Amino acid sequence: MGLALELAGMSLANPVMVASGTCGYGQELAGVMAIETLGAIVTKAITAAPRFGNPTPRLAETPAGMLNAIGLANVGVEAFIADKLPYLRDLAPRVIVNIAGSRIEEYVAVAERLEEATGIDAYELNISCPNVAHGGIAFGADPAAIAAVVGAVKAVIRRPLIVKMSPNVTDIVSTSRAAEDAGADALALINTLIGMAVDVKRRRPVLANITGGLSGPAIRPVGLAMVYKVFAAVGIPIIGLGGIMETEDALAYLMCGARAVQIGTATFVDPSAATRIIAGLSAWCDEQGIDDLQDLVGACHL
Amino acid sequence: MGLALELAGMSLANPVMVASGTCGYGQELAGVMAIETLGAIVTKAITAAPRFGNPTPRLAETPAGMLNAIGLANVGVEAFIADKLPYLRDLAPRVIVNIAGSRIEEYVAVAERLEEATGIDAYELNISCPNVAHGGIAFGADPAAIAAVVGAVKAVIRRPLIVKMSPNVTDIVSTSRAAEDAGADALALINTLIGMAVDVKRRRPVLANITGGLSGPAIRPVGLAMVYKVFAAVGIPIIGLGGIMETEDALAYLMCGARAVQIGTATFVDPSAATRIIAGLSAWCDEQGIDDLQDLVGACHL
Amino acid sequence: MPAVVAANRALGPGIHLLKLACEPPLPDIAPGQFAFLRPQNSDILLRRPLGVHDADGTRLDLLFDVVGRGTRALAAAQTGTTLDLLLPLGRPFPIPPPPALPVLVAGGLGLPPLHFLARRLHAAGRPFRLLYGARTAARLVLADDLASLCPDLRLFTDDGSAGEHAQITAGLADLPPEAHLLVCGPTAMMRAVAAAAEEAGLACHVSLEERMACGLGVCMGCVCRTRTADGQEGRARVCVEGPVFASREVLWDSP
Amino acid sequence: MPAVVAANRALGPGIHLLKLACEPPLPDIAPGQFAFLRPQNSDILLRRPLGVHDADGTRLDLLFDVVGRGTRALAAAQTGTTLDLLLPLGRPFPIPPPPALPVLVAGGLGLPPLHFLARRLHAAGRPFRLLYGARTAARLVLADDLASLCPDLRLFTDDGSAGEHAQITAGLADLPPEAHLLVCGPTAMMRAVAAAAEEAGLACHVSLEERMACGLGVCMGCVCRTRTADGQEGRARVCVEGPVFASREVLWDSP
Ligand SMILES: Cc1cc2nc3c(=O)[nH]c(=O)nc-3n(C[C@H](O)[C@H](O)[C@H](O)COP(=O)(O)OP(=O)(O)OC[C@H]3O[C@@H](n4cnc5c(N)ncnc54)[C@H](O)[C@@H]3O)c2cc1C
Ligand SMILES: Cc1cc2nc3c(=O)[nH]c(=O)nc-3n(C[C@H](O)[C@H](O)[C@H](O)COP(=O)(O)OP(=O)(O)OC[C@H]3O[C@@H](n4cnc5c(N)ncnc54)[C@H](O)[C@@H]3O)c2cc1C
Ligand SMILES: Cc1cc2nc3c(=O)[nH]c(=O)nc-3n(C[C@H](O)[C@H](O)[C@H](O)COP(=O)(O)O)c2cc1C
Ligand SMILES: Cc1cc2nc3c(=O)[nH]c(=O)nc-3n(C[C@H](O)[C@H](O)[C@H](O)COP(=O)(O)O)c2cc1C
Ligand code: FES
Ligand code: FES
Repeated sequence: MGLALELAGMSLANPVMVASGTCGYGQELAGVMAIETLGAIVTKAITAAPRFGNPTPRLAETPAGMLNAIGLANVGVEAFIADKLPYLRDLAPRVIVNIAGSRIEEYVAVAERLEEATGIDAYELNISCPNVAHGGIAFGADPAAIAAVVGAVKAVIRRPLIVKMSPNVTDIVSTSRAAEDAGADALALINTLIGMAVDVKRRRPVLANITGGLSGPAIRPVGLAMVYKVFAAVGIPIIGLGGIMETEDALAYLMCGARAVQIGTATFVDPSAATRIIAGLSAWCDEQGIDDLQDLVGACHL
Repeated sequence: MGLALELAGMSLANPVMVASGTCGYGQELAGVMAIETLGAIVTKAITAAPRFGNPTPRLAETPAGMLNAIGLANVGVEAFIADKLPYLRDLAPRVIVNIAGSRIEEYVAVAERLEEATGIDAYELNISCPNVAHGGIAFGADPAAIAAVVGAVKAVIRRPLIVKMSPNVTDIVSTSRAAEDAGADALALINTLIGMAVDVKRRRPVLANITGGLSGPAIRPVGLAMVYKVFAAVGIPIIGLGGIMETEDALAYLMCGARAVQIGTATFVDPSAATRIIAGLSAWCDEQGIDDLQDLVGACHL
Repeated sequence: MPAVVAANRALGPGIHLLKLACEPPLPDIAPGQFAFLRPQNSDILLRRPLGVHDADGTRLDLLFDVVGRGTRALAAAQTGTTLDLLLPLGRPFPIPPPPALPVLVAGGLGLPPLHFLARRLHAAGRPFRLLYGARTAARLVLADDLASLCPDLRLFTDDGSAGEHAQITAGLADLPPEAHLLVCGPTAMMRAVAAAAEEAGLACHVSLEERMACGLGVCMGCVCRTRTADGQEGRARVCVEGPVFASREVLWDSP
Repeated sequence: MPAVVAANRALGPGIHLLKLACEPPLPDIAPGQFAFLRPQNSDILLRRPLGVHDADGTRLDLLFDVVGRGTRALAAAQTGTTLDLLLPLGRPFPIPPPPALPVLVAGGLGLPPLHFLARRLHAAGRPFRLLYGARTAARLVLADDLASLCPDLRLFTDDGSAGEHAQITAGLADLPPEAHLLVCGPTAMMRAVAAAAEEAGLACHVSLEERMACGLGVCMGCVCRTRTADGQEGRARVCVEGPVFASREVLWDSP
């Protein structure tokens, strides 16, 4: 009912994706949600070598949010291609592989290796994971570093490149423009905010890693404000995320300027959140007499 | 019961203050909370001339938080001294006047005028209000601009100067160090995050100002992480705030490195929040056999 | 103060009557004052302002329209659950002494403070008139109740499904000069009534609505634009200087 | 699936027995599997994992200790309110076939999955032993219940206020070689039991705890350190590869 769209050269059945790190490699969700109805699946970040991630506790709940310090735990690019991609390849949703690394060379190596595999529709460059000590955040905050990593990865791929932006910056417009200028085909806003929780009884941080990434409804106002600002400043499409729990929240991101949305933490609260939101968007279009949901993108900008 | 402390040359009966913009000029709270028990009262930002502030709606609720776009509405420095200060002067809590402006000259002018008045214990420099189009955020994000405004104000005052930091920055450590190096006697962390809410039915931003400042429990993890980082990097005392609702939250800030705390949004939810927390800190010290609450400051740092 | 839900039922589409039992007994409340409340342990952070619909001893009635998260949470509050209340807040409607004739003008969910006022005037044996309008019959709740309080009740609906098929301003045409309008309803309606009152030279007070965070006058969130005594533009806080204002003090925003 | 609170009462200091009515009837659940739940419309965001204490048809019992915000919210859930459940999650305890002798070792609030297992073994007429320890008598809840399921019940408290004044590991001394330990309790206790089992050459499974966000294996939040088949260090997700692991697979963190 008017949910389909073209985004960065991909055709999507609808604008709803499940966010990196919150849907594993797709298969885990097969039993609990109708994954075939999704617009796209974004994998957990893939690095060159497998990683165990940070010590536990890696999770903490905060008011209307949660902290995670998973730290890029993943199977590594080889096992991903051998063991995880075959399942994803046969699914209806587009497959977007989230790429992370500690150095530009690692991003490039992962991208080059993934280019050799079939069944991938796009990459999402995670330049903003706050949970890795070396790399990650450094790329995500500095326009010059962003330009370098985006340019280097673009040079070795033919598939579309989404750059996932860090909200932990003074000026999201200048980091977003740096990604656009370096060749990004789309932007995903936002990754997690840096946060911390304290176990007052033990007088210690809750997370073994001390700080972690804040996600969930608590950060939605921050995500909306950033999408709103960046929409006015860049020409490439924006994928909005951060705290989307309900259909209304997805609509809010679209009205701020996002062409598509990703569902993250909501899947933990309700495994069918993404499919419920797809149905909700469709019902809303019917109710409001809207033929093409994309007509709504940026509606909040006068 | 061990709650008293010295902070930036002031002696406080306890480390609990009510935050700027959430306690008016003190008098409004007299009927609903035992203000005489507070450590300090921080006034609404004072500017040179009176200001009406932004158009309404200026408020929106978000998950575990709220947005405000008051925009420095205040009576102006002359009316403050004539009409508001006499009441504050006679109260037991320390009186901290929050100063804002659109240009360095305005900050300096307000500070100079306040120096002539009696009954003020310290100033809090609001270099981080996200709701003023010119000035405000510019000062709060740029170390050089921070150094300039802090240095200029320090040059005209004898009373202690607290600098209130913006969390909307890439590197809170470098902005905090800039304030310290320019002569700040203490830092207050954090002011509000920039956020936005959408009225999906009207397809418009909820706030007339479009974006506003996000406060409340939602931002507590961000405030704790920033206090934790800055504690390790500066020598001057830190006042922690952002989402403190309960005694435990105040303790969490102390354990991250704050010597004192401010209660903001919590007062809206429960007008007696600050007094309840003072009693709670006292009870906690008794229960844990702690003689001086200040011994706990920074306990989360190994 | 805590208050326990004694009953909570829908009177019309999305319109809820919430009956609360308060202990200790309520302080004095004057019509036009409001309660500022939230359910305990809910996922709602801030309190919501609701005009007092009726109050007596330990009984407090609130009448509200479900328009968003806050009112949805209040509508879902089950019997026996506890709400947290601050009250009475704000300044009440003035009760103009005779020979003034109070004319209560209620638009939709502007009814509560005027219902409370009508009860007080009725109890005092004061003559008064009551104009009450809504979009449609189903939303014109409690009309029988009001008829028993005020023989001079006139009803209006936008679609003519009950009462007169007219805007409520139609009811202002034939008022005597001693009429003093006391108005609560949607902003556009209040603005129209205020304009009509000014034209006719009638006294008029309106009860304004703004989003509130503190209800105590400290946050400066709820201001409205006013004309001060010396004719200057000013700002007033709806929560403490209002919600009731003389209509000539109000600077209405352009529509 | 939704589940309605049928009863919710304290059995000991901060220890709650929550009885839920589930419609449609529950799927098959094996002892050691857990429910992942949250109260609807609460200010708790994430679900909390609780081992199934008992389940039958539409009835589900959970037993838990109030340790933080989540369990506080569950303890406050009033009769008639609705919770949201995912279940059954995780891998259950193995039920070792005869001649193995199941020896259930429960420390404190590690009881629920072993209580459920005890009921199943009792119903099947299988001989088994049950060791159950807690800090103090008041926290040694449901001991009578357990005695009726298992004549071989041994009780322990740290302070000697009930049962034997000893660590639960004291109960492992005289086990026959066909004993197969099935353990749930605080990490330090499980670690000690696992070490004793290894020493004595007994089979041993433990049910681990980690903070969980998804319960589905997607977030990688709940991992524990393991020894893989080829002797390498690995990670396993407690929610899907666990919570029950062969104790020799577990790499315990240094204490
Ligand atoms: C003094 C006072 C007395 C009131 N008395 C009543 C009453 O007796 N019965 C009743 O039904 N309503 C009354 N209101 C309005 C009521 O407070 C709002 O409808 C309510 O706060 C909306 O909360 P929400 O979370 O459900 O809606 P939100 O999700 O916050 O907003 C939904 C819609 O309601 C509007 N809104 C939100 N807050 C307010 C507000 N404070 N005032 C006006 N519009 C608002 C928004 O702009 C939006 O269009 C009163 C308001 C004031 C200021
Ligand atoms: C598979 C499984 C089954 C469980 N079964 C039961 C049960 O039957 N009865 C019972 O009382 N408890 C059980 N637990 C533990 C229970 O899940 C936690 O106590 C609960 O999640 C704490 O939530 P909270 O919000 O109250 O505490 P929080 O405020 O989150 O934390 C309070 C304290 O509890 C600890 N904690 C938090 N989450 C967990 C967790 N997932 N596992 C272990 N410790 C945690 C924290 O480190 C902290 O010290 C089980 C845990 C798992 C993983
Ligand atoms: C447990 C967890 C793991 C995550 N892992 C990744 C990751 O590997 N790569 C990435 O780009 N983002 C990762 N994220 C961030 C999410 O994709 C998303 O940007 C963020 O959670 C905000 O959206 P939400 O509020 O809807 O969850 C992770 C988030 C969570 C909660
Ligand atoms: C309505 C409102 C008005 C505020 N006005 C000011 C202000 O004038 N000056 C200032 O420095 N901070 C102001 N703040 C920020 C608070 O002092 C505080 O830094 C922020 O709200 C975070 O704390 P909290 O989460 O406890 O509210 C205001 C906050 C609110 C909610
Ligand atoms: S609601 Fe805060 S000043 Fe009125
Ligand atoms: S809780 Fe998410 S992987 Fe186990």
